[in-house]
Amino acid sequence: MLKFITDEKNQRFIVPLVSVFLGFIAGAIIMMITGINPIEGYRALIKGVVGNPRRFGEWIVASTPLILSGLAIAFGLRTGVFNIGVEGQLIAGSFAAAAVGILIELPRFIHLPMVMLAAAIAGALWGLIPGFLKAKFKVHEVVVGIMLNYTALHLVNYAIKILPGSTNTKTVDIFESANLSSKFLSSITKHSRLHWGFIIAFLGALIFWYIIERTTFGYELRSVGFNPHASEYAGMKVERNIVYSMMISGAFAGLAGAMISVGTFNYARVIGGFEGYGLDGIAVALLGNNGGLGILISGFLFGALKAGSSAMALAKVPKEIAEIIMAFIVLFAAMNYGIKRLILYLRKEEK
Amino acid sequence: MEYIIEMLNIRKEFPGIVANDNITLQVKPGEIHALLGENGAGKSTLMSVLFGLYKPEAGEIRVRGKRVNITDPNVANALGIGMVHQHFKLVHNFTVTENIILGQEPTERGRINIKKAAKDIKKLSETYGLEVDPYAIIEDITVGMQQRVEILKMLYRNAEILIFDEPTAALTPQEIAELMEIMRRLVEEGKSIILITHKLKEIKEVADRCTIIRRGKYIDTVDVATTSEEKLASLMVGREVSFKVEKDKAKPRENVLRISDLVVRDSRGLKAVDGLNLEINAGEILGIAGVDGNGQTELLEAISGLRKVEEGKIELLGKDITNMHVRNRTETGIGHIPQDRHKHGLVLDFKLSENLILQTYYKEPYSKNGLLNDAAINEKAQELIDEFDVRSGQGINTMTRAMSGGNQQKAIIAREVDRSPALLIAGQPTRGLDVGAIEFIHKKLIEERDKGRAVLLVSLELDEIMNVSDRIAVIFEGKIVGIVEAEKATERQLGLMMAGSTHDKEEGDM
Amino acid sequence: PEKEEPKAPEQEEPKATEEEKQEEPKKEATEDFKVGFVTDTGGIDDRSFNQGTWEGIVKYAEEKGWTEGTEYQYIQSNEEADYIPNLSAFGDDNYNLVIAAGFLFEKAMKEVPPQYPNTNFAIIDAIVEQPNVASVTFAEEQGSFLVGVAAAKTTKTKKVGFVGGMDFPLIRHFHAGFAAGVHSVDPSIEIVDQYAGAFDNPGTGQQIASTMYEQGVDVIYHAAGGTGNGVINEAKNRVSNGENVWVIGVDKNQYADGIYDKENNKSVVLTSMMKRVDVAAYNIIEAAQKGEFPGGKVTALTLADDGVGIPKENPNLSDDIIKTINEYKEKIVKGEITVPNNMEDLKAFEENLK
Amino acid sequence: MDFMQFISIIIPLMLTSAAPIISSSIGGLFSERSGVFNIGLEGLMMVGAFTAATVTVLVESSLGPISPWIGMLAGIITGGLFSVIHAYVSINLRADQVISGTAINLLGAGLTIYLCEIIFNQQRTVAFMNGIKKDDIPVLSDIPLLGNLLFKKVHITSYMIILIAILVWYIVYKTPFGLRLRAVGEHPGAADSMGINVYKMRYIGVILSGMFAGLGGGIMVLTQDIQYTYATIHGTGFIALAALIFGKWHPLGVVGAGIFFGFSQALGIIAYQIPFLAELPQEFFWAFPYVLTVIALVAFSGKSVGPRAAGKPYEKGER
Ligand SMILES: Nc1ncnc2c1ncn2[C@@H]1O[C@H](COP(=O)(O)OP(=O)(O)OP(=O)(O)O)[C@@H](O)[C@H]1O
Ligand SMILES: Nc1ncnc2c1ncn2[C@@H]1O[C@H](COP(=O)(O)OP(=O)(O)OP(=O)(O)O)[C@@H](O)[C@H]1O
Ligand SMILES: [Mg+2]
Ligand SMILES: [Mg+2]
Repeated sequence: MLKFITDEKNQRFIVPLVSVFLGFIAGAIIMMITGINPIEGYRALIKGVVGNPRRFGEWIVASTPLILSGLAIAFGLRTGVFNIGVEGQLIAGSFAAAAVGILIELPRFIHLPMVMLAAAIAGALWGLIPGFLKAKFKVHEVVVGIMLNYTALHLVNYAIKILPGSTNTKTVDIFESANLSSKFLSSITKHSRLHWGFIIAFLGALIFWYIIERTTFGYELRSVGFNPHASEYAGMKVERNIVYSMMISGAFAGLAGAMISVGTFNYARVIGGFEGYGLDGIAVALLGNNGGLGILISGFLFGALKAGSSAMALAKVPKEIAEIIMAFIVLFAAMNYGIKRLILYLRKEEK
Repeated sequence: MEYIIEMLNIRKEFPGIVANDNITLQVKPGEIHALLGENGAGKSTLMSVLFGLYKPEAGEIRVRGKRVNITDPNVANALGIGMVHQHFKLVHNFTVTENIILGQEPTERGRINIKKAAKDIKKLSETYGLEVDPYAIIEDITVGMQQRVEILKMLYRNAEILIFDEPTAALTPQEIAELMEIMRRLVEEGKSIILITHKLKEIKEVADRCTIIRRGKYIDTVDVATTSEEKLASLMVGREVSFKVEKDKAKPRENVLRISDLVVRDSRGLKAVDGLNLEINAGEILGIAGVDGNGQTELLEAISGLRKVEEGKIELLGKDITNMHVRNRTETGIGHIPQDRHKHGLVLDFKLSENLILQTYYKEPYSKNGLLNDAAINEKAQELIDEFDVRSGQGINTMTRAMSGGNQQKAIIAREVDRSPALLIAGQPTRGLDVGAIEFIHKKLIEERDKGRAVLLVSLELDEIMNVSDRIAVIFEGKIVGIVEAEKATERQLGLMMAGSTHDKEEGDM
Repeated sequence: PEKEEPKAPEQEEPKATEEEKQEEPKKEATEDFKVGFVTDTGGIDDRSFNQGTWEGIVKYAEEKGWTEGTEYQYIQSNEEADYIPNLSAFGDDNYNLVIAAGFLFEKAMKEVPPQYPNTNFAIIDAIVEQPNVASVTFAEEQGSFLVGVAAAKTTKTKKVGFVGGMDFPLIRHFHAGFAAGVHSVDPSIEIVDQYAGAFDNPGTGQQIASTMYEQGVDVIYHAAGGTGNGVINEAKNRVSNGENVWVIGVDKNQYADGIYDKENNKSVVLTSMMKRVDVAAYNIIEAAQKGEFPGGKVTALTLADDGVGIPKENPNLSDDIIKTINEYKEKIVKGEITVPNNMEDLKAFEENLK
Repeated sequence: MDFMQFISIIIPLMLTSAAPIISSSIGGLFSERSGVFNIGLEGLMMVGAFTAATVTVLVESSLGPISPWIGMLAGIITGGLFSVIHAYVSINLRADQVISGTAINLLGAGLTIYLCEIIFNQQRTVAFMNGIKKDDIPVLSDIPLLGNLLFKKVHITSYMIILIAILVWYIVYKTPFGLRLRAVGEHPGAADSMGINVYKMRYIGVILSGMFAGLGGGIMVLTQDIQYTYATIHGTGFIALAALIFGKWHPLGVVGAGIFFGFSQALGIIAYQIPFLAELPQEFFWAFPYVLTVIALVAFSGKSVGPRAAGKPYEKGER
């Protein structure tokens, strides 16, 4: 066991695992300090995630957008842009999916792909702005991203209201043919909202891995991300690739948005402020080591914390504990050098 | 006091490697003591130990006969030890003065007294003949001037023992000569100098004694005056080396590159290349000699497509490539060993195999239908590292960042040469490399010539230009001021041309 | 109304109106009756309807000697996406009654109850037609009318303000009722209105309030949750600079939030438009336990049954003003005045005033 | 609304919302100038705001009107203490600074509300009575015209922070500390070889950033709110980050950027009171400050490069 942990080859996933473990320990300590029994707290969490089939379904529902927003952040990080604008792209995608789901009715097998495409395109277009400004005017993508998040929030709130049939708070329901929901999935999970979106999240992770690792295009994007000068020297179109990176990242974010509007809710809502999927995506991407598989796993982990936090609250643990545990996991993941040193130390002891 | 510095039986390990293994170095006061060794021999490490950047595992250090414990650069400073690092440690957007006073700022009621500092520095620079503008920003001044700033940093701290780590690697011949002069003056003023270099000629020129290390081990300490260059070289590498670049006479054929009336602006918008004309033929090496900053960089960038051409025309194999995209030029037949291998030559965070296809990744067989073909890529990479003797920890899977400079350069050359481009551009291909690596690279350039390629070589090292080229074009202020047959060229003649006198005038002078 | 915010010390005791008559003996045969409450993202101390509802539940539970966690319980929603799973969680645990407050639950209340036919559900602020769902609404416009009267009688500048949180139909109830009340007293009073776009942005609330006060408004009615905190804050600022300005609170008695001089218990809050969600919650539980659960029905709480109104104590209102308010209240209760609850009806109403 | 009235309304609003942005942005400046990214400003502001509000509530019954200042001081201190986490993780453990900052944001949001529940048994602090009030600035407000426009009924904290920014400019550009700080952020290797303790400078930079972000949070809650809630800071830390970049990592640039944000936000509010503009959907006004910022960024584009070594952990002996 110790050998397995200290083996150099396994560090890539041992470090995140150790982070997760330490994160939960830290959460337990905080609970204890504040007079809460952590065992009760975690029992409630587990029950809240897999206590019954419905909760299991809701866990997956909660994880789906997190995975996709994690992929969005990671795609940027892998290709040299920090797409902090995921939140806004997600809002844009969420709206576009709903709009296409409301304005037209088509057979499901055409409609649903169209809805997803619309979400991806909307996210990509909203990502194009910071990408283009960075490439063309050297404007920092982080500032533009933050600004466009707010812009998306307000403009989408407006756009929702002018869709036919909308009230001031939400749109009408999306046509059956455009939503991801499934009687079958819902019934096997005892009426959870489980929808087909998780397939899209899995596909997303696969496509992410494929583009980044397997394609020539991905090679170019990574090259530009690591070293734009060398990429220019090698004949790549650096500026265009920056724009592509942001757009693909935005497309993932847009899909994450679709999961919320045409998956979880079946309509688009006016929201008063950010729901934080973009920032959660940073945590998911970072814990997942910016890799497709890693993000899937960390997305489900953070999804569990989110889905289970209400159940913890029922057990009288302030629900913020979930956020605190998330924070610690991310913090420990950031400390990977420290964790590696710890492992190195273990290895020495072993000898 | 016989020795001002004694490093006795120093041992320094890095994970997996013993960089210094029982090394002893004894420096006499008032001497220039050379430290000679191949790339990676452990010279910089030894000096970092002396300067307090590394803590040795074993051994002792004595300064002026007293045993000392140099825990950090402050201690070294206090002992009067100063170091000019191999890679300058200058803050690019600070002024000369700010860089020099950093850490020992003269203040007046809590505020830096920059005027006083600048005046002190001006005075100091006059004393030692190190001309600098105290208010110039580092990124705006030449490498030679940056080096003077580095030296002034030491002098400002009253260093007695000065360490120069490969100070000439980036200097022009004139600057090197100046530096040698400065070192002599410093010694006259009572300073002691440790000089690290690969260049035997420089050692012969200024050093009194020389300590040689090889692969982390102490080899010998010799008197320079009584030791030949050949002897030094063989001590350093452990075998005989030849200095002569073996080559047959060039057999130039058809024209490959033709540049007419080229005008290119530099990053500040000034005309760096200004009405330049040049032709290169297949089967010859054309060397461009010149003092740094006379438009060499801009010329290479214009030819390779990294910089916009303002006016004029560049033709490759008869095709106008003046406004062509980099990719198309590469495909038309340009190979380019860039001057700055870290900035342009490599993606340091890629694996070696990935860097070896940087120019061809999109072509079959490396890419099929938009997908990378790992098998083909790895096969090619393996073939190249075998052929070019690229050494690294994990072969083709090594992260390029973790490779030594010499091997990184070999990888670039492997990649560029392998495509058999009609024109091979080589920008300072041997900068900072040791004799072994230099020998290898020169051989490769000549091989390419013999295969019928046109080779354009830019180097700040006159020796290299004279040894490798067939024809030498001298660049001055963005123009070619003369072209001479390498065989007939003399250093003096080239030096004069580099300083701006034209061919004719120079003939007259003679 | 809506989401969020304020906090603050002692609030008035939630009063269940009619119930006082029938004090029931403690620990009476409850045979396993369980009540669950799902909050929106504001939580049970939002100083608004979540808190009010919970207080009603707690009051009932205390009278019965129930313990939290066994007989009654709440879950807080992290985000809107949690509403359905949280309602379902109580359904799964076979709760007898599940309550949620806020019109944002409308959709979830349509979807969840059919899956739990043995559980009764109650929604406050929205109408859901399901056999096992009871809906409770409030005539916010009526209460707002009364504070409009208070504002009109108080303003010296003939300019009053309305700050809404988000522009939702529900908030328009407050808006329209307030305007109707103001203009019923004096049609020449100018009403400046603005929506903040959020229920949780005190900074914006403060800026809007500042802009309004600067233009001569001297009474602002806010229906903006936490954003209203900024309005109150701005008023405190101005009062301590010697200006004479007021805020009208919402949902609960916000007097305490506006205190700027504790010694003399002086507050910038003129009065508040209270919405007795506590009463609604209390009554629903009682009915459900008695087997009289109004499933499929809508209970509309109005001025008549004190579902909305102003606090009992109004230190900042003169007896004269309170008298006028009570006169209007009478008229509304009797049906002599029909208070508009949207902008169109308001227009018609104001036409009539001329 | 005539022009003068417009100006006299917008200036105090602008100054009030600019103050927390400038303060936190200056915090970010110290951190990034020392070579450590700090996207955790938002979380640090939350910590500062929470502490400021809590302490104000706890001491105001005994200390009265000076309690917000005590609260603010407490906010500065806890902001500084909290940032030690970021410093340790990113300096000693050489963590990815973006990850560490993200963790700080999550932790700040979670922990403050969690503590509210523990201390106040609700998800927000109790409301304080003594926030920082708008006031006339003595002497200056008597200047004819200008005094009326600029110094009447403003939060003193706004001017305080502008003065501090000028002081910071002096420190960063005129003192040995500043020179060393900037050197460490540009080229830690150079600073190290000159005997400057890189780790120490970076610790100072990060802790100062925590203190200034804590101050920003304190100012925000004490001038704009009546208690701390999860929504008190709603994104201001990120705006501060944007202001830092927009202000090109220069203290005075940051003041300009902060005032610009404050101005455009206030403009979005006031525009609605201007009759012909009021016809437009309100959402346009809310989006307006952000769109304006993007436009300004493009208009003033050009190279806006931060400290060269920012984001990179420093290892001794690295080349
Ligand atoms: N920071 C380090 N970590 C690990 N190994 C190192 C480090 N620095 C140097 N080494 C190892 O120590 C050996 C000696 O390196 P050093 O830089 O001292 O060589 P050098 O003689 O100065 O070479 P050059 O002529 O290229 O400057 C190298 O081969 C390298 O393997
Ligand atoms: N910081 C470091 N960490 C780990 N290994 C290092 C480090 N620095 C250098 N090395 C190792 O030291 C070896 C030699 O490095 P070095 O930079 O001295 O190369 P070199 O041959 O001297 O080339 P050049 O003089 O052209 O830079 C490399 O193989 C590299 O793996
Ligand atoms: Mg080297
Ligand atoms: Mg070296």
